[in-house]
Amino acid sequence: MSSVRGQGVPDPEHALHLLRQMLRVRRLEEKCIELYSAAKIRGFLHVYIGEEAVAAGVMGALAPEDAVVATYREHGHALLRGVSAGSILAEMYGHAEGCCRGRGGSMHLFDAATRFYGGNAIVAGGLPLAVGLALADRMAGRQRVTVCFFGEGAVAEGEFHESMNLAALWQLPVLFCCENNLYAMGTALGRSESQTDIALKAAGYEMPAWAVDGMDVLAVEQAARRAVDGVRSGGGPHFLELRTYRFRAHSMFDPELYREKSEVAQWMERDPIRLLQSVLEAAGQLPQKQWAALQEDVDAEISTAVGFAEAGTPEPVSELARFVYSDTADGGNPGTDSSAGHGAGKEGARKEGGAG
Amino acid sequence: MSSVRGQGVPDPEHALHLLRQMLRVRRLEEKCIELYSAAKIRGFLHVYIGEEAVAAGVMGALAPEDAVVATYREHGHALLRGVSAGSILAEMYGHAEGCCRGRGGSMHLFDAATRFYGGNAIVAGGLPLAVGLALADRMAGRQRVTVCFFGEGAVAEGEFHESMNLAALWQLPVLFCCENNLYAMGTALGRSESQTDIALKAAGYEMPAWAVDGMDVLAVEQAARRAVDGVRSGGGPHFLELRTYRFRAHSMFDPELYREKSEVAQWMERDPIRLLQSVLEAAGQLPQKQWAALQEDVDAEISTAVGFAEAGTPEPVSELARFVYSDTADGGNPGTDSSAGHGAGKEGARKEGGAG
Amino acid sequence: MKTTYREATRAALRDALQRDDRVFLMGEDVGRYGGSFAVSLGLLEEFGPERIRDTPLSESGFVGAGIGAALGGMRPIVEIMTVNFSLLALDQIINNAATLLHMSGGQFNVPIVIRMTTGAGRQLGAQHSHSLEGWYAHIPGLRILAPATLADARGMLWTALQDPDPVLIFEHGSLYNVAGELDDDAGAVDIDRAAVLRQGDDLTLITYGGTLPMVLEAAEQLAADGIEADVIDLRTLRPLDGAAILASVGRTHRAVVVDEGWRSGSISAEIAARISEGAFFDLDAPVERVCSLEVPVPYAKHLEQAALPSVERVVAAARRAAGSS
Amino acid sequence: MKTTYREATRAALRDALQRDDRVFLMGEDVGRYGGSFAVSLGLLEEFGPERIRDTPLSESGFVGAGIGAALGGMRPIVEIMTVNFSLLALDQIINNAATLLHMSGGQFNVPIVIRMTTGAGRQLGAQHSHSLEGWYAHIPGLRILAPATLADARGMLWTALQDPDPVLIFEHGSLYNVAGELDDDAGAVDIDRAAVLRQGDDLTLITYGGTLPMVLEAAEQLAADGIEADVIDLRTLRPLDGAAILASVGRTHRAVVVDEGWRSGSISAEIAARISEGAFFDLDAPVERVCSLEVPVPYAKHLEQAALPSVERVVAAARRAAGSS
Ligand SMILES: Cc1ncc(C[n+]2csc(CCOP(=O)(O)OP(=O)(O)O)c2C)c(N)n1
Ligand SMILES: Cc1ncc(C[n+]2csc(CCOP(=O)(O)OP(=O)(O)O)c2C)c(N)n1
Ligand SMILES: [Mg+2]
Ligand SMILES: [Mg+2]
Repeated sequence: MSSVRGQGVPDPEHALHLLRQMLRVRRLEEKCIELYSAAKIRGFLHVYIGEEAVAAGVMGALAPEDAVVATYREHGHALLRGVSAGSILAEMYGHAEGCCRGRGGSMHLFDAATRFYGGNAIVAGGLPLAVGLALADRMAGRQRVTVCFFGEGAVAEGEFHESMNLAALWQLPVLFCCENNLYAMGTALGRSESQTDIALKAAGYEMPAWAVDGMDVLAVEQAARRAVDGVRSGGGPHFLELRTYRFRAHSMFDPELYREKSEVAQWMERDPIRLLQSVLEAAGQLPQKQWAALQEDVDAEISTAVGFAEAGTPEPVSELARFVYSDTADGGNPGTDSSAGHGAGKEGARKEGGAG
Repeated sequence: MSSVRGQGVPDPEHALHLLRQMLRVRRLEEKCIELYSAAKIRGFLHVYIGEEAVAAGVMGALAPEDAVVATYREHGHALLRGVSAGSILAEMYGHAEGCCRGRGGSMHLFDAATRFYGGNAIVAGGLPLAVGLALADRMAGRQRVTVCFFGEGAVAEGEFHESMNLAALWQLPVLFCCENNLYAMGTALGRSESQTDIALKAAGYEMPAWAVDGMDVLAVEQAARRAVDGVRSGGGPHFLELRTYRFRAHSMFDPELYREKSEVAQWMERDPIRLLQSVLEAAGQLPQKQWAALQEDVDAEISTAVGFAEAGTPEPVSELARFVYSDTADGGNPGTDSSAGHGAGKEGARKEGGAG
Repeated sequence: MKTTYREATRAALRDALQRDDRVFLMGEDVGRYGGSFAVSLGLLEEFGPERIRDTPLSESGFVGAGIGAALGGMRPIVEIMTVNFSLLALDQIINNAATLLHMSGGQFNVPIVIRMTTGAGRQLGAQHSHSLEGWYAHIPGLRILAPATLADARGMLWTALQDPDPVLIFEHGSLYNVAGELDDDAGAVDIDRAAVLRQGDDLTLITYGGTLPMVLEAAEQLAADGIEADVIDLRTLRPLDGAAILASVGRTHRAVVVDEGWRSGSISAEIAARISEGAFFDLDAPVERVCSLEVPVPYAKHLEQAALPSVERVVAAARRAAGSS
Repeated sequence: MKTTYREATRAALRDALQRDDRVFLMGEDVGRYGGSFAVSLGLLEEFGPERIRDTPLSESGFVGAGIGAALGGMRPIVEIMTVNFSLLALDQIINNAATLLHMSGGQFNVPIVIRMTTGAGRQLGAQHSHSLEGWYAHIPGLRILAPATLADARGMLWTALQDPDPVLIFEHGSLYNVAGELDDDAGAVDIDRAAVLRQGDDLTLITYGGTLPMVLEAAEQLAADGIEADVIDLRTLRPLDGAAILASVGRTHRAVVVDEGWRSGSISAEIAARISEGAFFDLDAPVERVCSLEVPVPYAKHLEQAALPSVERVVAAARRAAGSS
């Protein structure tokens, strides 16, 4: 099994790619915090620092036609799924160039081109959607996989349970990825679940489920590959519990009263980026120059993105009521009054559901 | 372990009592069907025929101060908890003498005196209530048990999962009784759960859980005693899966397209009443005369109850708006307009929550 | 052809399933049981268990799955047995279905149709008898339909399925057994406009869904006394056809709204407010509202009936509005 | 004493916990985290984890457990972080809390208090910013409170706890940081009557909750132009204090309702309808409604602000109503 703790690095080039992916997320998130402090970004902001190995490892296992559903802590997922850092940041600036034209913000990133179905700020609210996306694929006979990310806090919600059961009962092609970072806001896992072994809990639904070291990107990727293969080849839903940790506060409003600084420090020893970096270095696969170049690349990408966001324009207020309903054939919006003329029902107004 | 299949009957007098309890339910339900056909009862009617051993066995294990929460199939639970057949039938007649003054009907029987908290026509809707009743007992330091009945169909609902987790996490004194009659309306268990071993599922929440032959009243009672003792002595929530079968249609509107007559017939061989009856007879503990007397007794009870219901009076329409809010000190109802004068907030209007 | 509201609804389902293979029906007991109100009886045999999909009791889960399937290119029809149970799925309906298109800046529309039974009158008690369609009509992003006639039971579904956005269809439980004539070639109907089912210049009676038959009967009685009423069947509660309402009231100067929802905050309030806004100087009398009493619907027949709108209450309100009480 | 809305709310919680040992606070992160809006900060240390009870993410479960605990004789205060999440608990709130007393023929009342944050203005996007309190006010069996002032933040909770029936308290997120003076001995306040916070004979401005500060400011601006307005803070949305509204409008003959809910089917519709019903011949102009645009609340500040009521929109509506636009 490949693992950053194993002997040597099985595929240095690929490892370098994963390192870059994680670093891209890290730098984007650090920039978000900076921009938040500068009041360029508002609302709630949840960063993914410390958890990068999860998104990097899982995304690497997906094909372009697959679908992704994530949470409000999804900048990294969006980025690694292929949404540009520029359109992510522009979204947080509330600009028309943002991936949701400024309507979504940090917690609600969407991208049809990469089948990135959000961004969902209702804990566990994305799980039923993922089940449905998978159901559509099954009914249409497509070999696609839907992967659904959620925190361990979501496991207590009824929607988690209903979704697990539906997916397993109907043997749907969905991969559940539980990002177990041990806390839901200030609530430690042990204060929220009578059974804290989440993979075991998932297995109770009769689906293959296993726990993975979520700080070890190679381990995550390997597990994800195995799971995605299982799902794609008709093996029904699979479940990964990714054991990780959030290095920063839950959001920008969190005084972190609920955990010890020493606990955070201990987990930081297992920083997924430094972990892979040091293994590569030890194996002589990451010359200082290469590491510096990689960092420069990533910094350049992020600062270009910031420039893009800065240069963006506000979505015109005249467009505010657009997208409450789909644009109709004549470009009108149905609004709430018949006087505005709802074109739905006309064959010409028909649109495909989603980007599916 | 006592069981109707065991050798002999450990306590014939007690067994006779259980036989009587089951028969009371059977006769009440048969009467309900008759009255429904005569259009004396309306709405949805769900009878408990075939499942009598469950309520009879569990109720026998409870103390008067305990609480009961049930479903829309709850005539038997109400009766065996101590609500009179007369007030149950009067309720279904929509009469003021009914246990809910005609407002509840068959699916919504309530009785404060016996701490019978319904009657709930939302599948799984009663589980969180039971958790809360148990929480109140725990916080008040009372040694009471709350028992919650529900069908196996409820297990798919998110509220089931949330309730199980809360009860186990907080170690609350609640006994969950899942009446697994294999069908939720027309949906067989295997079409609703990826894991059909419900006791196993419950055990996954880290609470003692076991399955019991729900046609064997002695086995049910023994299991319930053990579970209730466990709960009362501070062992946290317990779970019983009671394997039973509904002999009749789901409700009066069910053409029963979803199961074979032969399956029903096979289960009827294990009719809980005949099962106990024949064991008692075989052991020479139920002379024909005694059985006849018992039947007469029960018939008399039911026909007295019908007489009571028939003689009842409609709740006056002038009382219709009462109990939307609690009666206030001056007897007025707050209604929805300030003109009606809401007395709440006045110390004198204060009432204890529930009957607790 | 002679048919019933139930059969017309079933015919609409069958037709949609035949015409578009992206369409499927999903809900509790829609298959083997035949539907809790026997609407989908026989469809399982015709279309098989993939497309007539029985679900576990998981309202939030399967409604959310329907939303996901719509995102994935299907055209799901999700049935919720009774409006009260839809409260369990409200997070998915409001926070996802109604919201995704806007939040995503127009990228993800949700072409789902959710059908459910609504309303009282069958002695089912407070947990099975609410009328919440007017309440749902508050939510932007949803379209709310209330078929009251055989033609609409037959025709609204297909049109709803063509809508790129979420549509909720509320079928009043007391209508399923209504029998009548329906054109043999009855098919899709528009879902944009209210219908004027009877014309008169003295007053406008506005209603929808389960109370339509009662309002038509009241109109008969009023006519016998020389009061001629426009009867408007709203058909769609969101978006409201305000133009049709104002056109009628502008002529009659008097209006009564009949609605089985509880009075406070019901759709009748919205209609009354819109009439006041749009026809303030045309109105000769306050808009009357005939709604349900603000109580959880009780079981006993006499109590339940007393809580609901009735022909008598409609006639009395109409007389008050017409100034002849 | 100088305080804030947040501190006043916390003081009310502390006071209730001290005075009645049946009272406890339960919800997500009310304890160790200190409350998602820091309202309950410090209470865990003071009252311990049994009475300041952190819950798992299980809105339906812990709200239902609160209802059960109320049935069992406790006086639970259940906190839901944000109104949108309350949709997950709506089955328990409507099908149980609001309904049990009536269904049981008066046997089982439910003395629960459910608090939640409501409203927009903080760029939280569509899944955290709805204003559904007016929508909740449709449901019989519930009492709906919207404290807008420091005195009400401090005083409504205790009164709500004395109510034998379920009370929902909606705290607008934009109010928590509002600072001001509060009497040192401030305590329980009535929850039956609206308050007239400013008096004038030209027009009645009606609002509640988060939009109160804006309406007071609009009234200032109008006064500078010689238009004197009554400002009514509804305080309780169910039951509505119709008498206070009609008393004012009977004198001013003109009214504007300001409400952060979406316009169609909002509580402003109910108020407009009631004014038309109760003061039809007194009204000199249609009742104006200033509500939120009917869109899921967007993230971007300029879009969000454009969707919400504003001082300018209130002033413009008031001028229209007063006939001086
Ligand atoms: C239904 C719902 N309840 C509460 C919240 C508030 N909330 C936002 S994030 C969060 C914690 C979630 O924790 P977890 O699922 O573990 O994800 P993490 O933040 O750790 O990634 C809470 C309680 C919410 N967004 N949705
Ligand atoms: C939330 C909800 N969904 C659907 C229904 C309709 N319904 C009533 S009973 C029932 C089947 C329940 O089956 P189960 O829990 O096994 O109980 P049983 O009837 O077998 O005793 C259904 C689907 C309901 N009452 N509540
Ligand atoms: Mg977490
Ligand atoms: Mg069952």
